[in-house]
This record gives sequence, C-alpha cells and structure tokens, in this order.
Amino acid sequence: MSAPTKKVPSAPTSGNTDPIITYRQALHDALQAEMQRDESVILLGEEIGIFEGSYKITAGLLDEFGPERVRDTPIAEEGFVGAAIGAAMLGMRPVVEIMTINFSLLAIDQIVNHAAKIYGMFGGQTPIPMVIRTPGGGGQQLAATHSQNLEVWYAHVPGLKVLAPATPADAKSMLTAAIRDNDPVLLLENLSLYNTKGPVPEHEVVAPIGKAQITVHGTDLTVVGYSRSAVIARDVAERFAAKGVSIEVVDLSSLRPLDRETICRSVMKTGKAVILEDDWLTYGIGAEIAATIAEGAFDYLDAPVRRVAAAEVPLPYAKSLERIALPDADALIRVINEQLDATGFKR
Amino acid sequence: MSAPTKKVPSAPTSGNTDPIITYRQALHDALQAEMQRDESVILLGEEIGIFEGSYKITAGLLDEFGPERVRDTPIAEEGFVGAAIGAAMLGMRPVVEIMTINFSLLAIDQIVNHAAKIYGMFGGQTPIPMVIRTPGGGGQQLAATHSQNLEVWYAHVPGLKVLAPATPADAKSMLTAAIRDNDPVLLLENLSLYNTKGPVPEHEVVAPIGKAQITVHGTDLTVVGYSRSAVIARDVAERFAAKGVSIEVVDLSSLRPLDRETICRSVMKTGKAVILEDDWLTYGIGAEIAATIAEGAFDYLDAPVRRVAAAEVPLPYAKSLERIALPDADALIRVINEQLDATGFKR
Amino acid sequence: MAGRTEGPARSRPVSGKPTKRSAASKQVRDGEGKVPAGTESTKATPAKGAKRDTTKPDADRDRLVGYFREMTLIREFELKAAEMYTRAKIGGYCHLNLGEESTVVGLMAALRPTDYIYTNYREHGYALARGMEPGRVMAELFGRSDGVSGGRGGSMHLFDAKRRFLGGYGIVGGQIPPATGAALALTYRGEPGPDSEAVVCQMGDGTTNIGAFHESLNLAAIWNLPIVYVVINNGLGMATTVEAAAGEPLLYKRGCSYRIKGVRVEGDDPSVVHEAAEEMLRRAREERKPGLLEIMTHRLRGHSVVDPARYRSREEAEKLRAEDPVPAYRHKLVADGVLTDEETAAIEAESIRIVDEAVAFADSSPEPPASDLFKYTYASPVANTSMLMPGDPILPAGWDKEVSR
Amino acid sequence: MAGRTEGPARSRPVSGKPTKRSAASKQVRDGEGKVPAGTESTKATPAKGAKRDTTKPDADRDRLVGYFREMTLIREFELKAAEMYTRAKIGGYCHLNLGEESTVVGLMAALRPTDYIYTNYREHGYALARGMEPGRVMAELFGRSDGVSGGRGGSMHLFDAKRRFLGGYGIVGGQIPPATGAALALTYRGEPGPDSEAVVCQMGDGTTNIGAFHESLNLAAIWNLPIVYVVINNGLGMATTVEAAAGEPLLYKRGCSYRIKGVRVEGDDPSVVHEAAEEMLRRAREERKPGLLEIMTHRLRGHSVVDPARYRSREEAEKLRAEDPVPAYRHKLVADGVLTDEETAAIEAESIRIVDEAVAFADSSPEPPASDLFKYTYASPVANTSMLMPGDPILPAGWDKEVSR
Ligand SMILES: Cc1ncc(C[n+]2csc(CCOP(=O)(O)OP(=O)(O)O)c2C)c(N)n1
Ligand SMILES: Cc1ncc(C[n+]2csc(CCOP(=O)(O)OP(=O)(O)O)c2C)c(N)n1
Ligand SMILES: [Mg+2]
Ligand SMILES: [Mg+2]
Repeated sequence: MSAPTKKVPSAPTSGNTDPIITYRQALHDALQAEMQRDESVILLGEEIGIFEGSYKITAGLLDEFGPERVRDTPIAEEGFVGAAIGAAMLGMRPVVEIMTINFSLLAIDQIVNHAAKIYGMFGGQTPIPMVIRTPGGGGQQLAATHSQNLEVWYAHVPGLKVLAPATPADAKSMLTAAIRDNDPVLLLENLSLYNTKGPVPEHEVVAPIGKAQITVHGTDLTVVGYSRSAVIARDVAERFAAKGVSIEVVDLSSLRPLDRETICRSVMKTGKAVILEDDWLTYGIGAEIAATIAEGAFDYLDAPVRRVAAAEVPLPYAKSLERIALPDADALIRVINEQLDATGFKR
Repeated sequence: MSAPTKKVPSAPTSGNTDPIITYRQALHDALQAEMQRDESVILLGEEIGIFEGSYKITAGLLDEFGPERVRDTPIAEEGFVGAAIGAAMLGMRPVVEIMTINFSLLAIDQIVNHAAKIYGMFGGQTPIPMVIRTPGGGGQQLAATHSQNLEVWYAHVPGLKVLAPATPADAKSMLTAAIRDNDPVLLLENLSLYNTKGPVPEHEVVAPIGKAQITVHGTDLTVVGYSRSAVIARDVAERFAAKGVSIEVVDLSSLRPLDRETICRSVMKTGKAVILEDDWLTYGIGAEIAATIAEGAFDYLDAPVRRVAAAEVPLPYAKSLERIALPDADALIRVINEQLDATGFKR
Repeated sequence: MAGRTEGPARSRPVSGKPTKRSAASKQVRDGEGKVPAGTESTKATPAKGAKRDTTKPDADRDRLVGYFREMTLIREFELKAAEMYTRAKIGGYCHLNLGEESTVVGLMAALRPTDYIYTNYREHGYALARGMEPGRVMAELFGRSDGVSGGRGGSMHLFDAKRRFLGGYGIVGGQIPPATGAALALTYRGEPGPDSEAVVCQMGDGTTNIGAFHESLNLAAIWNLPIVYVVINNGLGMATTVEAAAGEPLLYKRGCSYRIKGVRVEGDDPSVVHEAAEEMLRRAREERKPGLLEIMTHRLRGHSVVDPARYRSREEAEKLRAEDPVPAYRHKLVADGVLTDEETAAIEAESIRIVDEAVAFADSSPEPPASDLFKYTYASPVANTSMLMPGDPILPAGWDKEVSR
Repeated sequence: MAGRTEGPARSRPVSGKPTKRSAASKQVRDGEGKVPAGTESTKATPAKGAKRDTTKPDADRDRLVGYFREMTLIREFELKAAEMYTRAKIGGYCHLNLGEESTVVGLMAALRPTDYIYTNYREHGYALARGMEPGRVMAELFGRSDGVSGGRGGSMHLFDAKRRFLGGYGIVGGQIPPATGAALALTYRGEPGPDSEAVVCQMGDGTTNIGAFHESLNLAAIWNLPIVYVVINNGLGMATTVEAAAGEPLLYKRGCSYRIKGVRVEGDDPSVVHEAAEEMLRRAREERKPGLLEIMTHRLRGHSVVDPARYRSREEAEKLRAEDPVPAYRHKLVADGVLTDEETAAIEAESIRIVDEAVAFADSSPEPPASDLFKYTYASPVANTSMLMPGDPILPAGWDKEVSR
C-alpha cells in the first residue's frame, strides 16, 4: 500500500555523532523501547502485525511482543480507536495506528467526542493515556480522499494534544513523550518524511510537549512551519543564508498546545513572517499562526504576514495538477523574496 | 429533546412590513416551499417525521408530503447522510437533518471524503445537490459532547459550501439557495436562534451564496460575526450607537466561500476590528478572519485585531462554568472599549 | 402511580452472589473498585405484627425486598428529577428510567463490585442501583460541585470510578467501543474464571442500528472479550419504533453477525432479568464469551422530560400505565406474602425521605467555582495550554517585556 | 500464466437478458445511462476449420466465449498495469483484479445497461467489463485528460456516468451508503418489476467489518431497496484473513442482522456467478428485496502492486497459482469443445493487441492542463470561491483600489 514518497531533504547532521536513521526507523525504535519499558503499552491498528504496517513502522514488533501487544484489528476505525479509549480508562497505554489521517474521519467521534471529553466531562476521574499515530500529506498521487492534511481539525479541540515532528530525532522523542503523557495525543506523521534521515540519539529522550523550536536562527525574516513544511523551511533558510539573508525558522512541533510566545518573539526580532503549511489555506493551521503574529507582534511587523498553503481543491491524481496545487520550496522562496522586496530589504 | 434556548435578541423590524416569524418557522417555510416546488426535494433524518424533528423544524411536513418524502431514519448518521449522497447522484435533492453538529462527526467521512470529493475526483461527471441542516451552539447546558461549534472544520474543506444564517429572513433565503445549489451545502443553524423572531418576506427570496453582509453601517470600528454572534454584534452596535460610537457589523453569512473583500473593505474604513465567534479561540473561524484582515487591510489597522471566542475547555454542564466559558455581549463590549481606548478614540 | 419504599439512607445494589464479593474484590488493583460502601446484601427487619408467608427462605425474601426497595427509590428519584427540571433546578437534557425500574434493578443486581459498567444517557437508575449516593447523583443533575462528576457532566454523564461505573454517554452508541476496550483491558489482567471481572455495556434499542454497535460486537467476538451488551428495548428511539428502525426487530438475534449468543427476557420481573444477566456474565467471566442480552421494557413518558409524547395514542398511553412494573411488582410481593401493605407503604415512605434528602443535599451543594474552569482539560499539564477567557488578548499584556519562561 | 483473448477493440459486458435491454433503457431519464455503445451481446465468429462440439446452442456458446474474452482482456490489462506502475507511468495506489477475473466477468454479465454499480478501489476489471474503453481506463491510471475521470481519480477512482458506473472508492466501505442511496432514488422513479433498475454495490471481505456496512444494509432492509451487495471474498484484507477479522467468517450470513438473504458462490466459473447475481438482481428488481452475494475468489498477488506479499508461504503461493481461474477456464472451454486451442490463442493475442493499443492511447493523451485545476471543485460557481495558488496573496494586488464587484 505504501506509495513512493516525494523527495524531502533530510535533517542536518553537522557536528552530530548520533547514528543516522530514517524517520520511519525512529518511530519504530520509540515504540519498541516504550513497549520494552512498560507492559501496559499495547499497539492496535489495521495490518500492523503480519503486514508490518502499511508504512512498515511496526516491522518486527509482532515477533518481539506477540499478537496480544501488537494487535491486528479489522477495518473498523471507530471500533478500535474507541476500544483504545476504554482500555486506557482501565490503565493500559494503547498506541493506535490509523493508516492515514484520511481514515481518522471514521473514528473522529471517538477521538473528539470521547477521548477528548472523558477526562473533563466526568470531573477528572479517569485520564485517557492513549496515542494516535497517523500520517498526513499529499504529493504521493493518492488523489482527493487519500491526500489530506486535516490536523487543524484536531488542533482546534481542547482535551487533545497534537504533535507534529519534522525530524527523525523529534519523531522518536515526541512519540516517547506522547506515550508517557496521560492525555490523548495525536502524533501527526507525514508520508513524505518516512524515508528522510537524520541523527537520532540512541539513549532515551522525552520531548517537551507544547513547545516550538527555533531550528535555524536568523534576524531578517521568520518562516514558520511544522512537519514536512518545517523541513522545507530549514532547507530554504540554508539556501538564503548562502545569499546573505538571515532567516529564522520556527518549527511549531506542537500544534496543540500552541507556543505563541516563541513564534511572536521571533517575529519581534525579524519583523517579517512567512508561514509554510501543507493544508488548505482558508481556516488552515497558518490562519491561527498569522492571527497570532498579527496580534502578538503587531507593533513589530514591517509587512503583512504571508501564508504559503495548498490550493483549495480536492487534490487531483494527475501529477501535472497535483504538483501545482501543493506548496513547495519554490513557492516559499518566491514569497520570501516578495516580503524582502516589500520591506526594502537590501541584499 | 429540545432544551430551553438562551435569550438572544431578535432581528430589527423597523420600517419592515413583512410578517414577523421565528427562525424555526422560517426554516420550516423554506423546506415546505421547496418541496412544493420540486418533487425531487426529499427530507431525511432522525425523528423528523412522527416526532416532527428534535427542534420541530419539520413539524407538519410528514402530513403534507408523506413518509417517502419526509423519511425518518434509524440512528445511523453515516448511513443516511451517505444515502443522501447516492440519491443526489441520481438526481434527487435530499435535505438531511443532523440533529446537532456534534453528531455530524459520525457522518463526517461521508460528508468530507465523499460529498465534497465526488464531483471533483471523478472529473465533474456527477454533481451532489444536497443540503445538510444542522444546529451548533452551546449555552443550553448540554455539556461537553452536545455543545460544540465545529463549523470551522467544514469551512476548511473545498467542495463544500457552508452557510450560517443569523436572522429568520436569512435562514429562509439561504436554505432556499442551498436546496437549489448543485453542490453539497452545510447550513449551520443555531440552538439559541430557533426562537428568535424577525421579519421574513412571504415571497421567494434566494440568497446569494458566498457573500458577507454589512448589517449595521458604521465608521469607528468593525465587528465581524456570523450566526448567533452576528445577532449579538448587531445588538451591541446599537448600544454603542446610543453612546455615539459608530460600529459597523459584518455578518459573514457564508463561511465557505469566505467574502474576504467585504471584510477588508470595512476595516479599511474603520481601522479597527473585533471578531465575535462561538467556537474555541485557537484555530477557530476567527483565526482566518483575523489573518485575512491583518493581510488584506494591513496598512489600515490602528490596532491589532481582537478575537472574542470560547474558553478552550470541554464545555462543563454546570451553569456557573458554562456561562463564563462562552463569549457574550459583555465580553464583546469590553473588548470593543479596549480597542477604542488603545487607539485613543474620543468619546 | 409512584411506588414507595423503605430502605437505608443510601441506595444499595442487590447482589446475587454476596459470598463471591470478598473473593472477587480481592483481585482489585490500584484503589479502583474496592467494595463500595453499603453493598453487602441487606436484611430488612420485618415490620412488627405483619402477617407473612414464613415458608420463604430469608435470603431469597431479602433479595425480592431489595429489588422492590431499589425500584421504588428509582421511581421516586425520577419523579423528583422531572419536578426539579420544571423548577429549572436541572437543565439541558434529562432522560428518565420511569417504567424501566425493574429492568435496571434486575440487571444491576447481577453485577459484582469488581465488574465495570458503561451506559447511555438514560442512567440515573443504574447509578443509584450501583450504590451512588442519591444526593450526589441529584447534585450532578443540579450541576453542583458535590455531583458524582463534579457538576461537569449533568444528567447524561454520571460517573463513579470507585464503583466502576464508567459513565453515562450522550452520543448514541458512543459507549460501545470504549466498553469493548475496557473488556479488552481485562484480558491483560488475568485468566478467565468464576472470580474474574467483566464489563456490562448498556444501550437502547435504537442504538443497535449504528455502526459502532457492529464494529464493537465484532471486536468482542474475534477477541473473546468478557463483556455483555445489554439492549434495553423500550420499543422506541425517540418516537421511532424498533420495527421501523431495525431490519431484524428481534434485536437479540443481531449477535448472529458475530456468532454472539443473544437472549431476550421480559423486564418486568427483576428476578428474571437478574438471572439472565448473571448467566450472561458467567459466560463472559468463565468462558470469555461476549453476550447480547435484550430486555423488554417500557418508557412510561416522553423521550426526555421536555417531550410530551403527543405521538402516542390515548390507548397506548393507557396500556402503558396498566403495564407500569412498579405497582405491579408491589402487588406481586404482597400477593406472594413477601411484604405486607404496611411494609410496602413504609418502604415507599422511606424512598420519599431519601429523595427529599437528596434534593436538600444537592440544593446546598455549591456550584463549581469559576477558578476550576480549566482544572480538568488535561490530566498531564504541559506548557502553553490555553487558559484564555473570552475576549482575553492571546498573550498577557507586557508579555514581550518579561524574559521567556 | 496469462490467458489470451480475441475480441472487439473494446471490452463488452455480456448480458443475460439482451432482449430486456431496449425495454429497460426506455425508463432512463436525463441523458444518463442510454444504452452504452457496444453492450449488445457479442457474436464470436468461429475460427475457420476448428473442430468443435456443434451440439452446443450458439447463444450459449457465445456467452461462454464472451466470458473468456473478458477474462483474458482483464488479465492482460492488469499485467500491463503492473508493468506500467514499475515504469512509473502509474502512481499512487494500484490494486489489481488478478485472480478475480472470472468473478468480475460473471458478476458484470448480470448487470443491465440500466443498472448502476458502485465498487471499491480494486475495480479496473469491472470498468472494462462495463464497456469502458481500455484506452480511457489506462489513461486514467496514467493521470491523463482522456482518462475516464479526466485524470483526477486515478486507478482507485474510475467513473463513467453514461455507463452508470458510479465510481470506484478508496475509503473502505465508503461506497456502501451512496450505493444504498442510489437504490433509494430508484424507488422514486418507478414501480418494482422485471424491467426496473437496480444497484450493485461491490466490496471486499474485510469491508464487512466496518460500520457503514451495518448501517447501509439496515437501511436497505427497512426501506426495501433494489440493491445487491456483493462481497468479493479473496480471503484477505491486506494480510488479515477473513477468519481473523470477522466474528462470522461465513460472510453471506451477515445479512441475518437485517433479514437480508445471503448467498455464497464459488467465483471460478463465470456462469455460476452470473446466474447467482442475476437471481439476486431479479429479487431486487421485482420484489424490492436487497440481497447479499458472497463470491469466493483469489487474489493472486499482493494487496497492491507494491506489496510483495512476503507474509504468504511458498505453499500458499503455489496453491494460488494452481487455482488461477483464467488458465483453468481456458482448459475447461477447450475440453468442453467450446473453443479450440487455436481460437483461445487468437483471443489471447487479440487481448494483448487491445491492451497495447490502450497503453499507446494513454501515453499519447495529454496531462490535464494547469488551467483546469479549479474547474471541478464546484458544480454551481458562486462568488468568492478561492482560486489561490500556493503563495498567492489572499487578495489580488491593488484589489482595494478597484470598486467592489
Ligand atoms: C449519534 C447520535 N445521534 C443522535 C442522537 C440523538 N438521540 C439521543 S437519544 C436518541 C434515541 C435513542 O434511542 P434508544 O437507543 O432506543 O435509547 P432510549 O432513549 O430509548 O433509551 C437519539 C436519536 C445522539 N444523541 N447521538
Ligand atoms: C476506512 C479505511 N480504512 C483503511 C483503509 C486502508 N485499506 C485499503 S484496502 C484495505 C483492505 C481491504 O480489504 P477488502 O475489503 O477485503 O478488499 P480487497 O482489497 O481484498 O479487495 C485497507 C485496510 C482504507 N482505505 N479505508
Ligand atoms: Mg429505546
Ligand atoms: Mg479481500
């Protein structure tokens, strides 16, 4: 089922002695380590056992932990995601794989009306320590129903936490943090990142939840991204650096909670902001980021915040149309240049 | 099942000779008129026949049109919403009632992965002329799972149209327009508006889809709202008018498409904007509106755009907590005054 | 129309196997579900000088009296809830168990303290029968801080972790997947056996038509989960009949699609319900076989307290009144010489007292303080969690002056 | 391993009731479903000098030859699709009917031009059997403008309104509610009867476990809809077996929850499938009785073209190859004297030619132009529809200067 993934630059390794592994391997390693560490961690999902997962994240885990802890489910997203909620209520720590975020719509009542509500609605009597792992992303020619980026829906919901790792190291440390957290956490993966490589510490690292990261420090303009777009932003920043333009990259890392302060502090310094996001423009993740900057850094902005997002269409299968509908490095570069020109930036 | 609805001011009637009816009646009348006009219009939903609808919108229609055109369904949102899609593919014009927007989560795969995709994904071979009527809204002490405002999810999706009438007249004309439109239209109703009254033309009016409305003209500050919040905004504007402050109210009316130009033109004139919305603040409808204003009217803004939205919690049942968690006229008034003060507005 | 009951100052579940309790409760871990206070089987003191058939063994008699006490307490509680709704003490949606008392009591009697139960939003009676204090249940309906869910859930969302009452749920069918997952969790705890734990998942007849029912029962079947799905068939969704909504209106047969055994019983005699539920639970415990139990009952009033049920004909309404299980059971017990009229009257009077106390307790309980608004959004607090009130600026004034936290 | 077929330059569905066609097509409204070109039952011209059992009535023989022609065309098409995927002419997901040819052909033979069909994403063969030009189907796989869905859907999303092929769907179970609604629409068109229209909803075995299956079959039952749900049982989801996924692994029995009749047939003989499907369709047309037809078949390769199916043992793989229905059917026809080896060879050669032409056609078809990106987002254009490209400002430069439109 796994389709060829579009080329995305890999994480920088400069001056880092950690082993270089893929984003896929990093997720696998985090699952394996947490399952070894805590018996109550179980995996549920379609084809995660014998088939080793549609994107092979769970390869080998069935052999190591057996069919009770690596549980293949029927095609019944609402059923098995809801079952994970109930198991969590009794003290298990289920990690559910939803093959792609598009299929999470079948389970969204359980995720939003149940997982996100049970702790608060019942007055804090039972936490829901569960993780939902699911990849989003277009660009694989999977057509309209299999190429969506709907993370903004989940990021809008109190009671959920939504993490979006961009690098293999973050994938591992954020998945570890998600598994140990006592709330329902949606870990957003990305089809086009699974094969990307980067240095990942072998020892345990638990990422802080709710913090954005400055992945490139700069002074002239801020680019905000997450997941795949944070990787592209970093790459573009490096290209501009070569041309003497100092771009700061904010990797949101956590979509909920949202680290508004880190975003605004960066823009207070640079005075200019461009947001790169894979989802549709209107009411997308970037809308909140732009609104946040426009309010929080109002007095510091030299130009309007710009958003680079997907064209608002059901994504066509045809490569010729898919390519132009999705945001990419070129579009980001173009808009950054427009921003620099608009503010009379000297090169 | 219908709970008492919180008091919301009714539409202004000054100098209007149209009969005064409720928002509920207006919806009913539009359904009745369209069913009389076009045989292919059928109603599907839970308890819309014998029970006359959870909120009584369909009262009397079963007797007039019979059980085939006013079809009670089992409790199976995904099934009957999906069935409406198929019926629309064969030329029917189904109008589906989903009892509240909270339950639309059970049908969202059919709405977003099917209704919104079928026309485009298959190359324009079959339109999906269907309407989904569903109320959102909190403030009725219905607790966390029955009080949500999730319209931003649908407004984010290309292929859907999302209308949010604020007055009885708009409820009637927008529902009429939705039924005659050849695309899937989600008509967002509101629990707290059903009992509100206003003048409604007896003759047929078909609202334009995709246009915002200036419901109060003003020069000092722009308030943007939709559905219930547009009603409150109008009321607050009148109160300020009495104090010599000229507030302009933009009623979005259509959440998708979004009429950015009308919003920005208003703010270009007033230089100040406050958004009132019933949903959660982060990644809510207001985020896009604020981002739109901050980009489109950047050079005209005297102060940062402010948002008045719901506190980000699973809404508690207890009145004491529910009341403070939801935005209201007082919060809007407070923020408007903060805006006026921040910009040194003279009163 | 209302029954009346004698009983302790708090409602008590009747156990079919009191002897099993201590054994069963041994298994319990992490504080949850230690034997709830007041769950030992009750001994009613015979009213002085009442004539009675002394041939009935005492334990058996106590069981029947216990059922009646429960039923009347639930009856009184629900009547009072309806009254409190009209007095605006209760808001939102409110669904009553009027007419379902014998069903509720019989079912709950089959549960052990170590078992778990999930229900829908029509669950006041189940909560009372599980041993929750009537005062704390009423306080939840009032939205007060002493409510069983801290006032955050209301009528539809009662919860008591200690008593393993894992919630009333308002989304139709929403409770079914989590209940199934709870049963899954039990399979990691221990082996099947007479003392092992099980899950009961209650739902209404109309709920068998939703996808979650299908997906969940299938999971329970292929994973051999210790769970009993209980369909409370009161004949209606809101106004839609079972026949109009279900392709197979004999709902207990719907286990066929999963090879899950289904059983249907009449709900008017709590003993019958108790026995059927106990056998289903036995299979779940000892054989890890999920079951589907359909109980035929009546909804005496509208779907919720605001529904006048005009869609019912006068005849239907009268027939329903005639079928009211509470007076019927009272007459049966008196006719069988289990209780005298005086005793039933005393029991009924006591129920009224309990419910009046519950109202007084609820009324005196404070509303949750504003300061608690964000208290239960997350179990693990993390940085940057939004705690903004409507209209607050997204960042506190002067935030940009302080150094970053 | 591949069969080979002679046949017209475009694939043709075989009709069980050619005589009914014109009658049925009378009912059709608004341009849809007028009798598709090339759907008259085909007469194969006997190859010269071949020895043959002349006792067989001609029409019957034509039917068998037609099946074989279809099967070999599908076989060739799928083998070529796999090859084109490896050559990166096809992207995304691509699921093949290899091993299911006899099932597909037998089922499609039972449909009339006036019937509607919905399928899942494993639908190339159904499209070909429905009479879609192989070239336009291949063009869709290539994402070209001459594709049956204009290149917007790809392998999983073939569609042909004219032929009432209402789509391949990629969300498991997603096609079931719309197919059910299509059947609902038919009930407003006319009365049941031998000439009325019906709907076929195809799905895989694993799909019977999802909620949409339950909700939809229940609707079809209570509303008496003219629809046949066809479960293509190839034994696996992706790698999950039917037994591991379904509480009742005899899937045809799952109609029990709705009183829907279920039938299971072996898929290797198209005649058997054709007959079973026709009877189910007859019940749907004449009695408005929904049906559930399970067809046992084989998936010769992985779930999709990129799945090496390592989870299969060597034995399984060999067993599968032995069960390949295409060569088996070729041998049967030759043994029965329906076709000679020369004729089968000719038919096979012809299929290859057709598929090669299809590839050539697809290759020469242009990619959809960039200018068409927003063409099909909405059927009714309205004001302010977003047509922004990535990075565009939200309002065109200088918009604030012009007067408002
Ligand atoms: C998913 C969903 N759809 C619709 C509703 C509205 N609703 C609440 S109760 C109810 C009827 C349920 O009937 P039944 O399952 O028989 O339970 P009963 O109320 O009779 O106990 C409906 C349709 C809901 N709460 N959730
Ligand atoms: C709702 C949903 N969940 C999961 C998937 C991923 N998926 C695609 S095909 C498939 C297996 C389907 O098996 P079956 O129904 O037997 O059809 P087959 O592929 O065997 O023809 C799965 C799990 C999906 N497309 N949609
Ligand atoms: Mg019921
Ligand atoms: Mg299969």
